[in-house]
Amino acid sequence: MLTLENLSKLFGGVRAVDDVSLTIREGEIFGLIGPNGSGKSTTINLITGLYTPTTGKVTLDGHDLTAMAQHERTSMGVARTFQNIRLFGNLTVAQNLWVAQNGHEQRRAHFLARWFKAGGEHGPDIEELLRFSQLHSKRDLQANALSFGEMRRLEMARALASNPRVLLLDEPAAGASQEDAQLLAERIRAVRDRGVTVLLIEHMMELVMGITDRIAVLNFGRKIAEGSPAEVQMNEDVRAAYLGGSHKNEELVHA
Amino acid sequence: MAAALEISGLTRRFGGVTALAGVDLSLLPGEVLGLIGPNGSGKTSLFNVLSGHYAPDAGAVRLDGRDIAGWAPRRIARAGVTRSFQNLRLLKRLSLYENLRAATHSAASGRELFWQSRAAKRRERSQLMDLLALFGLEDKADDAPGALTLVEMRQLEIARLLAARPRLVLLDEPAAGMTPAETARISRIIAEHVLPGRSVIVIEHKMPLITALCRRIAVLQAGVKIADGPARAVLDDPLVRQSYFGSRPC
Amino acid sequence: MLLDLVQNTVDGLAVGAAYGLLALGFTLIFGVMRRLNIAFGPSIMIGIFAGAWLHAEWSVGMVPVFLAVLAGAVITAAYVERISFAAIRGDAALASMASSFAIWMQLEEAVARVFPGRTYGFPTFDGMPMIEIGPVLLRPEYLVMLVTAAALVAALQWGLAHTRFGLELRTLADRPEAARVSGVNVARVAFLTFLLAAAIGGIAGFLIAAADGQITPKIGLWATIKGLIAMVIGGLGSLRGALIGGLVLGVVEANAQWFLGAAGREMTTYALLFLALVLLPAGLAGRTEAGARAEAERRL
Amino acid sequence: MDSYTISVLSNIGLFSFLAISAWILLIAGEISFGQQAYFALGAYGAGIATAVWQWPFALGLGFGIVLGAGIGALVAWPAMRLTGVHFAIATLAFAEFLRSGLNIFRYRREVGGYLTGPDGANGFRDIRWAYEAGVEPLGYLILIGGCLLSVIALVACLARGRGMALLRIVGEDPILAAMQGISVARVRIGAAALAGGVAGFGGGLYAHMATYVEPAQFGVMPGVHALAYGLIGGLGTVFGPILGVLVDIGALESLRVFSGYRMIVFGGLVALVLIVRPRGLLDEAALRRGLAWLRR
Repeated sequence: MLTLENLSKLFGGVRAVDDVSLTIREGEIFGLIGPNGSGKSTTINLITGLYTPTTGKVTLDGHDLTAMAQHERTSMGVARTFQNIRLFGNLTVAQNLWVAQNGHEQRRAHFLARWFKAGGEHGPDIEELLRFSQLHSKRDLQANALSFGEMRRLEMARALASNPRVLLLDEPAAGASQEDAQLLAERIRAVRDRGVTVLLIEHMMELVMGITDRIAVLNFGRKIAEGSPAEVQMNEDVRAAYLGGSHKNEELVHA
Repeated sequence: MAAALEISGLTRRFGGVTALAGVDLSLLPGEVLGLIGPNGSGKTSLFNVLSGHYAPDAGAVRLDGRDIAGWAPRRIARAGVTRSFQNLRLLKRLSLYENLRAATHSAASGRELFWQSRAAKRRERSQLMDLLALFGLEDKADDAPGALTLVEMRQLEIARLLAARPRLVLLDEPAAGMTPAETARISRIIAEHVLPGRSVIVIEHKMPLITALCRRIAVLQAGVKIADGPARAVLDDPLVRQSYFGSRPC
Repeated sequence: MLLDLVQNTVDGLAVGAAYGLLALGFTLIFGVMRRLNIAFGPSIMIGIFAGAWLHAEWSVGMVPVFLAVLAGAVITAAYVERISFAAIRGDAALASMASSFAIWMQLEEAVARVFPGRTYGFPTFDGMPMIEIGPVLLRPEYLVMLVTAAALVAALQWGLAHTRFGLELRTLADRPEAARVSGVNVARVAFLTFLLAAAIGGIAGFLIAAADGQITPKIGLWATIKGLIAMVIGGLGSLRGALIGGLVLGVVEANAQWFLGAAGREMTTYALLFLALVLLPAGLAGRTEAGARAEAERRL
Repeated sequence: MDSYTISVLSNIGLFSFLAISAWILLIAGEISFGQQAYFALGAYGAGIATAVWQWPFALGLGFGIVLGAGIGALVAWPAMRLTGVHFAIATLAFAEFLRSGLNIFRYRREVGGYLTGPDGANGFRDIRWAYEAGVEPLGYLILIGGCLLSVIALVACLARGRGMALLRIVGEDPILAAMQGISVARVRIGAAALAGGVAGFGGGLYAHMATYVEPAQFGVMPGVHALAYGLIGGLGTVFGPILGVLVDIGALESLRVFSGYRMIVFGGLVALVLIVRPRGLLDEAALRRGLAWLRR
């Protein structure tokens, strides 16, 4: 469904992403992990269009996204959340969702009519999304006034409001406690059950290992492993990349 | 032995988020400390407070006995504290040589603004070129840093750090984005050129670098120091492993 | 003395309302783009001259003149947006500012070529009686200014809160990166914001020109400076601040003019601007804590 | 040389002072719309010194420079913590404040039976040193050229020493500069003083060439032109702003083809250059290439 073909990104002399190919299947929860600076965030930015790849392409259901602007990709069905939450703090909770509510079918609606109406009839039902995210009682509060956990939920709800086919979650558990992570896992599963494919980027291993169907591991911009959580956990290269300290690495350091 | 750096009760909040919650940490002269912890655990915030970019909300930072908490970055730098940046901070419009020279300006006299004698100029040039040569960058001295590779950029930043003749060095993820071979190279460079005679704190996620350089490790989590001690002991600590890799054995 | 003060304040509020509208235009652009459009005043000037020309050639009524002002300002703004903003990379904010200054030179010269004289007539609201509120007199043009400004601000507030365009504009001012991935067409919203700002500025320019009855090419510089001052006093990027800043500027100016004379008024205005910048960089409307934090994040 | 050529060249020389003044601040990372204020201070200061106080010319010129530099530093001191747009507006505010102040500034004294000195909006007549000393326009042009060379030499000295490097570091990354132990505030105030002094220098020379100055001459437009010169000429070397002046006054104003359309062409040119080369024609990269070529 979402495929990355030989994706590379160079910044000056730096290879942030180096020839990465991935295929994410419809309806799965796919984990993308790797140590800091391994190219995970750059990969997300390549998928959502913040960066243009140096080589390679991104396709969704066979449509080439590579040349599209960010808002066009959103209307094709790619949505994301940010590692450090980015909400429209001066807008209310409901307005945050309205803005994002522009699924593909709405594109055709008349330009002016679309713009002069705040709540669209198309796309997912705002009220339903609010209930889904347990934010219904806060719908008219300013997003700034929410608690940290509520902000995270709102950000995910906003991403869902754009009626995505794929949802990219960038470290949704950053700053969360163990219990929060448990709730988050349930929420991610619920999102998948709504028919949205999930690409999860995360540091918290427990979360990733617990809920993903498949995992790819990046290190220094390259894919070093791909498979089920169990397979990845057993992989020597992965353990080396994460834990270090294995003999293989000590040799490298002192070589 | 008196500590080179003594941090006590350091606290820094941003709005509702507490980035540092009463951190205590001390560093002996010439000691190298590895600072690890998950993303968002406050490591870089600690550096930002130490280098003066953020003023702490509470707590003290004693550098050789003087409390430097809340000093302006310029004063802290002059007191001998130098840092590198996680995503490199080079002067892109200036040459490599001028990038290095940036570290030497603060020690200069007012007259030197307008005039450096030929001899002084030559002396400075040869000193800084030696430093560049140490990293094999002397041929590119007059180029802009834009064309360098990542490792070369890091090396340039380390060279600039050394040009400032610091007593305390703060390295923020010196191996970010590097391949194992590059990581090995940069840790060798740090071991050879940065460590001797200086107190150093290194933030890094790449364990090979940490284990190669540091005999002591401290771990931050959610702004709190959860472990501090000999490297092996800290890495084997179940609490640390859990915060890093989740509770499952991995 | 006290009566003078009251009378000046009433006059000042009316003129200040027009300043507030100018500042509103500046603020909309600055809020959305984080860049300053110095050619804002000159685009309004083009509109006003278009209106004056129409009036002089065909002696049409107020409504066509008004529409001509609006059209002239909006079309010119579109030109400015294309060449000084859309064409310049997002991170080169100062280049945009300088570029819009260059376009200003063009516009002023163009007007000076087409209208070589120094001043031109502009139709006024004739036949409306002076309004007396006790001992205080209110010029009818000023009443129109006050009412229009209030209505426009109310409409703008409503639109920003209740229309899709308003929401998209606010998301762009708030979190541009998040707006992009939420499907907001940033380039188009920015362009339309430019046009909206020019339209508001055009209305302000029309009211001011109609109150004065004559115009000079200097009105471009004048509108830019007044709008800038009002915006800065109120706080960059705050709509409410822009209006407050305009009113404060108007009242201070009217009183300074009365008590200190024309040169004294000018000096007071600029001293006020300088002091506002130095003492209150966040402006009268202040800056939210979230904004301050976001700024701190951006800095390192 | 005919008198037209001399006057064009003199204008190029005088505008170069203003352009270099704005350029110095651009290097230090600040946009100033108000350098014309220091030009005006230099013109009035030097004019009063020679015409009213009957000081020798060199001393009068010196007074203009000191006035420009001093007030420049004084204004920069509170405005120092402002950056970007805020700083630009603050400079504009000060320049217009000064200009409206000059409109009511009267300081007329009797000198040799004549009343002389600034007379508010009526301007300041009879700054007659050049006339009385019998300096021909060509001689005065050479004087301007010599003074301009001294400014270029000063900038060359700064480039040889540490001054220019400090300006560029602070201009590019003030946070990094502070973390290298550099006092950003002092560098910025120093840059403002230097820029004010250079503008004051040019102003003093201008007043004695024109013999008459008035507040209206020091409006926003010359300041904006000065800024544009650096931006299109380039921020790499001090010849950038001078190139900008040459393009505008040397080519556009003097060529018949553009008569009356100068601003339209120049404005478009500036906008175009900013799109293609945001740091001007002679930017840092061009300078580096040039130096490499010279070294070869």
